[in-house]
Amino acid sequence: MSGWTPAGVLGAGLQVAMVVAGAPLLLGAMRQVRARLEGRAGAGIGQPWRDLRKLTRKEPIRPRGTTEVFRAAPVLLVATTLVVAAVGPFLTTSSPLDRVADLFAVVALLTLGTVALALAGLDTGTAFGGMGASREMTIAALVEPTLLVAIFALSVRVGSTNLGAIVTSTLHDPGRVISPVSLLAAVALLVAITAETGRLPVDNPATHLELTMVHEAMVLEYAGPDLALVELASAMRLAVFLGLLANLFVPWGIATGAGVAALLPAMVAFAGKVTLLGVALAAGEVFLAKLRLFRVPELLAGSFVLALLAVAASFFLA
Amino acid sequence: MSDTAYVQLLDLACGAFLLAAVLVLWRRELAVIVRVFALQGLALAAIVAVIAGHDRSAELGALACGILALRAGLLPWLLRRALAGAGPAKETRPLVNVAASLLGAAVLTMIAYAVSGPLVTLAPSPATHAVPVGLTVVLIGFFVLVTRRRALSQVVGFLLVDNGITATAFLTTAGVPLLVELGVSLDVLFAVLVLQLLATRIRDTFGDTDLDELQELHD
Amino acid sequence: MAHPTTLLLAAPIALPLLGAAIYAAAGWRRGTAFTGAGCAAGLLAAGIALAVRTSQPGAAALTAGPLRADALSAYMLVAIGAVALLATAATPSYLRAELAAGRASPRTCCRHGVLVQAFLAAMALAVLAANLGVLWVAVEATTVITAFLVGQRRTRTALEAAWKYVVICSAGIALAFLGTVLLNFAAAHTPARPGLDWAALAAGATQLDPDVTRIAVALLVVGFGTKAGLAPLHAWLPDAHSQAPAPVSALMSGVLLTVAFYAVLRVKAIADPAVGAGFTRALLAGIALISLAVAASLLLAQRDYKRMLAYSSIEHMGLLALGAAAGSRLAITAVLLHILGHGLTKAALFLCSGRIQQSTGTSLVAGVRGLAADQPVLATAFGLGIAALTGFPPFSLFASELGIARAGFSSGLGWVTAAALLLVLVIAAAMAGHTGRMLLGAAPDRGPAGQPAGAGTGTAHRRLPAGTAVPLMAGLVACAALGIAAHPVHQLLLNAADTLIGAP
Amino acid sequence: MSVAAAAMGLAMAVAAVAAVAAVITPASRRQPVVGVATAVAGAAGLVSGVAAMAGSGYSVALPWLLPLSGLAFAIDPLGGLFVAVVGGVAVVTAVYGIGYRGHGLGSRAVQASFPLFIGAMLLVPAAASAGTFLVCWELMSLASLVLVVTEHRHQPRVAQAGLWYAVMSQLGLVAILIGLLVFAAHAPDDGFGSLRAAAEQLPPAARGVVFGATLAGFAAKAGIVPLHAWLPRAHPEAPSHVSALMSAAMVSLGGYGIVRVGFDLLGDPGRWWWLLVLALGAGSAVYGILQAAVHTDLKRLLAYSTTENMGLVLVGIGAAGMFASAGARVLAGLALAAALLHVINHAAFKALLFLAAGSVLRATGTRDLDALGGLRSGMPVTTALFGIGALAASALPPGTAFVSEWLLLQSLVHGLPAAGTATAVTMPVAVAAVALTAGLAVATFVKAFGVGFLAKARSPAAAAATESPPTMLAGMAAAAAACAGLALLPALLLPAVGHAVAAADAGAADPAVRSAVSLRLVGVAGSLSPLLLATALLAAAAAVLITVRLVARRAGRVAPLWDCGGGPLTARMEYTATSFAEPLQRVFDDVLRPELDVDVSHHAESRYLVAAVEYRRRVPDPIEQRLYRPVLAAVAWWGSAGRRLAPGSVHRYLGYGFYGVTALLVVLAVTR
Repeated sequence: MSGWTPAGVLGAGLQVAMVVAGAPLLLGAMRQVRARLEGRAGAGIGQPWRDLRKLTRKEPIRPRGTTEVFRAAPVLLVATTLVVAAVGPFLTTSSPLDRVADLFAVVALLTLGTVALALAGLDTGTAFGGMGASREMTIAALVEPTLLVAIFALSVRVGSTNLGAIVTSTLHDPGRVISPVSLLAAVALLVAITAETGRLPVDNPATHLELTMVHEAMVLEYAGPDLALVELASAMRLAVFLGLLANLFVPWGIATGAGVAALLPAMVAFAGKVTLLGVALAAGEVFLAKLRLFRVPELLAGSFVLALLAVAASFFLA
Repeated sequence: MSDTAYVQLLDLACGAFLLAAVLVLWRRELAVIVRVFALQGLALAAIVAVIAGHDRSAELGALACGILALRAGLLPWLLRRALAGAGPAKETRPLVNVAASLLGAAVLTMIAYAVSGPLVTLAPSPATHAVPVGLTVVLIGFFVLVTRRRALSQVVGFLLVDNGITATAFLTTAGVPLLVELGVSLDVLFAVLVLQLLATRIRDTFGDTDLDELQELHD
Repeated sequence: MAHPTTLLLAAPIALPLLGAAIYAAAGWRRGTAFTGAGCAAGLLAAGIALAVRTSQPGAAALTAGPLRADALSAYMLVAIGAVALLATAATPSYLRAELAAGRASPRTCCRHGVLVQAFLAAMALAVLAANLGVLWVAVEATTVITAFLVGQRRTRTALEAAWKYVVICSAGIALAFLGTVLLNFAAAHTPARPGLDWAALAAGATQLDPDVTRIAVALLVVGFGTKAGLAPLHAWLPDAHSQAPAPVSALMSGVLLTVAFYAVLRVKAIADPAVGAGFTRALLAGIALISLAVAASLLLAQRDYKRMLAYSSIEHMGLLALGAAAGSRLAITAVLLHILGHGLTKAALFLCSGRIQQSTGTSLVAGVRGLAADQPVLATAFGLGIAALTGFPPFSLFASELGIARAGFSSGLGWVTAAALLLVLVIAAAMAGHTGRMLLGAAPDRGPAGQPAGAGTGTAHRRLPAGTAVPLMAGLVACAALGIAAHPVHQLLLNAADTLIGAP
Repeated sequence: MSVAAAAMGLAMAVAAVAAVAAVITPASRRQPVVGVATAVAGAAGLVSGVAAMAGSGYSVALPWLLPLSGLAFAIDPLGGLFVAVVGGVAVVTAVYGIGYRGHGLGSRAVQASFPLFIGAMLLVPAAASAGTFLVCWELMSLASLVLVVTEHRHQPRVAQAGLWYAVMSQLGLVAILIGLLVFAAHAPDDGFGSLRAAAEQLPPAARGVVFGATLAGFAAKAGIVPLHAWLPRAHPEAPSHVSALMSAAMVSLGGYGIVRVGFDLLGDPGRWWWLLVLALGAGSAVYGILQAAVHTDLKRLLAYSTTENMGLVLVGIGAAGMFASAGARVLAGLALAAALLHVINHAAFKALLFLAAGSVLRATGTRDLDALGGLRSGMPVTTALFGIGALAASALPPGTAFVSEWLLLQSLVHGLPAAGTATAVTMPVAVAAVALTAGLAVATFVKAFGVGFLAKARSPAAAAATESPPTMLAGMAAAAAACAGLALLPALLLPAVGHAVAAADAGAADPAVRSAVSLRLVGVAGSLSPLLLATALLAAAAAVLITVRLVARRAGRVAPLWDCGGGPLTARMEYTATSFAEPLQRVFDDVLRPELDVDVSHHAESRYLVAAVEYRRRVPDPIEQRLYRPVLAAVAWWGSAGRRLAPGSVHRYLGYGFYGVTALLVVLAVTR
């Protein structure tokens, strides 16, 4: 599966392109669904792209007293997500960077992005930045056990934590999808992902109320192109996480062989699945209210227990 | 000297020897204690003389006279000289009251008899049968050391222990080699001289020789 | 009896007596100050000569009248000589400071010289005695001699210490004499009739009547244990050592305790064939554990650093008893090495503590602050000494304690050794705590003339005089050298251990 | 004379020369001379270690040294690995020490014990008999004790820390001594060779005592809970390059001891013992990093992080032991390789972090993160180097610890099918513990780096901080280079680690096939290429920069921070380390039991007007509260009760003798 096959390279390129282009549209679609459910007209699916274009034309601002960390954070955030997009099993399982396509590495890369943003928040030296960073790091620290134990559950049957291997083995053995292990792991991962990407009920992406904001507090000082990068990155992270969740549990449609032809249907399948998942998430969020920050650990503890049960199930029931 | 006379005389001397030790426990006046100690020295010399007579050895006879001179003459004289300078010649209330002391002496006697069982069985002879008396006097001497407050009564206690050991030595093997016996007596004499000198110094610095007040050096 | 052997045997006793005579005649003057050290050096030289003579094959032991020297007594003479040399070499500078402070007069210094030399003569006699009775007489003589040394400072506490020292030691030693008498009785009823002679007793030990010998050995071990600072009658040691002048404490800790333990070892050599090794093993192990427990209990909340060193002597004697209880060849060699190592270190430490008491005026741990900042050389010596005592490597105490522990574990005394090691740990922690409080921290503010403004009325100046510094450092360096490569002494140790184990 | 022996001999000689030089050379030139000499000794040690790992061993006996037991040295790849770690860290800290002018550092005693400390540590892994091991172990403790109390004149706390350190290391020594000597009692002599031979017929009780005692001793030295109390006390008080040496090199010798006794000498002490090691490791990892997350003293934070990393090493060793006793040798080799690689990685980044902390302490005079901040402007190089160290310590991809933690997770993850139900329960819990530790580590080092170095200075000392002298920076740079090398090219190191694992005869000869760039695990499907990951990251970042440069062409400008219109923001409004860790502390407050007190002082006129609010928070070590306090109270009671033994009355003293002798006589009479 390793090595630089033409299909693999093309697949990776297409993946990156789709994620970069599609993520803001996915975000727009989710906001549109939400608006419609709340009886509002909504700003249309293309609104995020329009915001990005507006922001890139604005003047880049460098707040006084901040260091290179503040300027480098958005670039690093986007870069990590791009690498994950190139590596992940979204369109094809034979990605060129197979030796990097390890689930622990992917999770750690995304955590690296979060760390960069938290450091930028601290670097501003304002109360908002510090508060956001502190809360973000607390949540990230508590999410980590759930993510890794869920991966442990997925990898037990496959015998490897390599992304390609997990997806291909799920393809070959469709029965496994509805087994308790996968269901428990899927729910645990879903909760972890909502925490990681700052969606309701953990963090409300739409508000700037200092009592509740976590992700927004860190990026308060960004403006112009930097803010555009940060917005793009958070959209791409959401897309990547949903893509991972989709393909790890519902991998049909992904291109497995070396043939270029299989890429087109894979793109359609990938876009459909991610959009469907995004819309479902948005619809779910309408009925949810944001949890108090110190109730979040209980939610994460619950998801951790689910992941642990998944592992136990994978051992005792296998 | 016929055997029966030898045994009777020996038992008489040992009886007197033990009685003197018990009397030291009983009486409280220092002057009386010193006189009783002199009596015990006499009894010890008698024991040695009887054994000397029985074994017909002139050397033991000479030793008996030496012991008489040292333990009945010189040491009591030294103690009286120290006593002369002393204030109240009465032993204040000892740590263990007299009745309990006597009961203790009884218990110690039983222990001495139990312990000296194997000694007697090793070489059963009239002299070794009297060995428990020696051990009892050693234990009583040690008991006096532990319970009496006055400096001089502690010195008497130490001398009782020494008398008991010397008696045991003579009753078991007719005495240790002469050189050792001389050395021991010299050491005991020096020890008493030192203790007597220290006692007078304590009386000068502390007022009286109640040893229970000597508690400045503690942890 | 060839003339040279009698001369060689008599020398260790005659030389100190000669020194005593010189002090008695000439008094304590600049000229005669170092004769004491000369006599001690002579004693050491005689010890070494005897060691060489006895280690030649064939001439296992030299006898001349009441005196007898074999490898063990030669080794003990070397140990006595070394410690005595340290103590007497430091005495002149110590007494000079005492004279300056007005706590001593030339007459007391002269008496100090006489009594110390008499003490050394008695100790040499004890070690060379062929007869158990003569050994007893010599040990009792030391009690009488050192009584006035302990009470030399004429303070109330010194007097109290002297009285307790004489009474407790005499009572304890009397028990040993009772033991000697009973042993003589048991010996009288054997075919060989050895009397009280060591060699004959050891040779004919198998015929001794076991029951009588058991009582005799028990009394001898407890009796001589008193003078060795072992458990039941140990309480005189802290009082005597904390009140005696520093060189005398060094001598008592390094020489007196060691010679008393030498007597216990000789008794064990007789007891094992007669009664079987089990009896002395149980007795010595019990005494060792009690001594260690007492030392640990009293060191934890100790407030006086001289008493701290005294209790540490009780601890190390307990360790020696544990090694003797193990009884194997490795154990006895480790015990003998520990005797020399402990003697040197404890002598150096007591000289240090004497100097600290003179310069800070108090012997309380709380009274001494920031010594490392105030008097660096003295503090380094004291710190290294305490490190040696608590068993840190470069010093020989580590090697010997390791040997004792190994022997303990391999001779079936596993649990006892483990308990002992834990008690040693508690003691090490306590001593580290006290020493840390004394040495570390900021320097105390000094008065204008360099006198400490601390609690006591310190008299000596901060700079350490060479007279004290050289013996201190010599003691510690010797102990470290012994701990790194005890090559020359190693062979002597093995011969001495063989004389005790009775191996060929 | 093999390369390893020659290099080790050279190291010892140069260390001795350095020690002598420290005493002789005058104060002005003492630190450079000793620093250079010690660096050469460290380099020689490094060469000797690497040569030993490559297989050139030696075995030398010196019976005439150390009376009664003699010394014996022999090196094998396992020992070589630790010698190399010690050597490497020694080079870095020695170079750093040249320019480091702390209080009392120039004194002869301290400068002499620095090379002795390194010499003793180089000898510990090379010891080949129980006596030699104990001697080198004690010399190491003695030298490090002198170094810990270097600055005793300036802070009263240093003497206290020194006492804790001395007592705990002696406790550890007694435990190891009992373990090894009980083992040596069942063998003809105390050489490791005869110990190995006697291991089979060791009775199970003795086997348990040996492993239990040595585990306690080595765990105490490795700072494993519950015997870790000395580590967060001694390391902050020691001079920084000494605490770097202790945290990076000395602490890992605890791990070495467990591997040497558990795998090599004793064979297999039994699955339940390895489960205990794993549990202790996991417990220490979580507990250590939890304490580090809430502490604001920088060096104390790093000390607790050492407990965490040694906990992870023990998790690896415990897992390896369980797999080996269950027969899965490939997995055992992988787990042990992960543990040993983590020892090396931890040595690199912990040395760097402590040296950087020392540089901060030298410049600002304080270790309290709440009082630091804004150091990037005054100390750019130290900030960058601390950043590299923090990245490495927080186990994120391009960092060093990520590689070993990834290897550890792989071994735990694939361990499930291998062994019985016991492992089936422990593996997921272990993975969870490692994961929580990784998460909290990220939070801790974001706090340490972000709060400590970025934003505005919160105290005049931090504002006036100036960069450290070049030798200190050189030392730190060398450590940072080592971190980077280990992060990007671990594959070069794995064959050597494989030899060490084989030497401990725990697992397969070589746990990972490796091409120049990536690791592919043998017998277990899993591969990772840190180099490829880093290059992909750089390429993506470059692409993003270029697109931003193309799209946004307007010139930037500097603007003040958003202050909600309430006047200029001051440094007091920043988030400090205490506030950063407050959410974490609230989440784990039943474990940490923090002591908070808030007292509000009102205006005189009316209770409704608040004059000042004072908030104090102290997070005591709960294990100390519950375990050490009662023990210390009991010992104090024993001490005060003990004093009643010597009340001063001569009658009491004679009474001891009298009753003792009578009791003895009665016993003799009764047991005839």
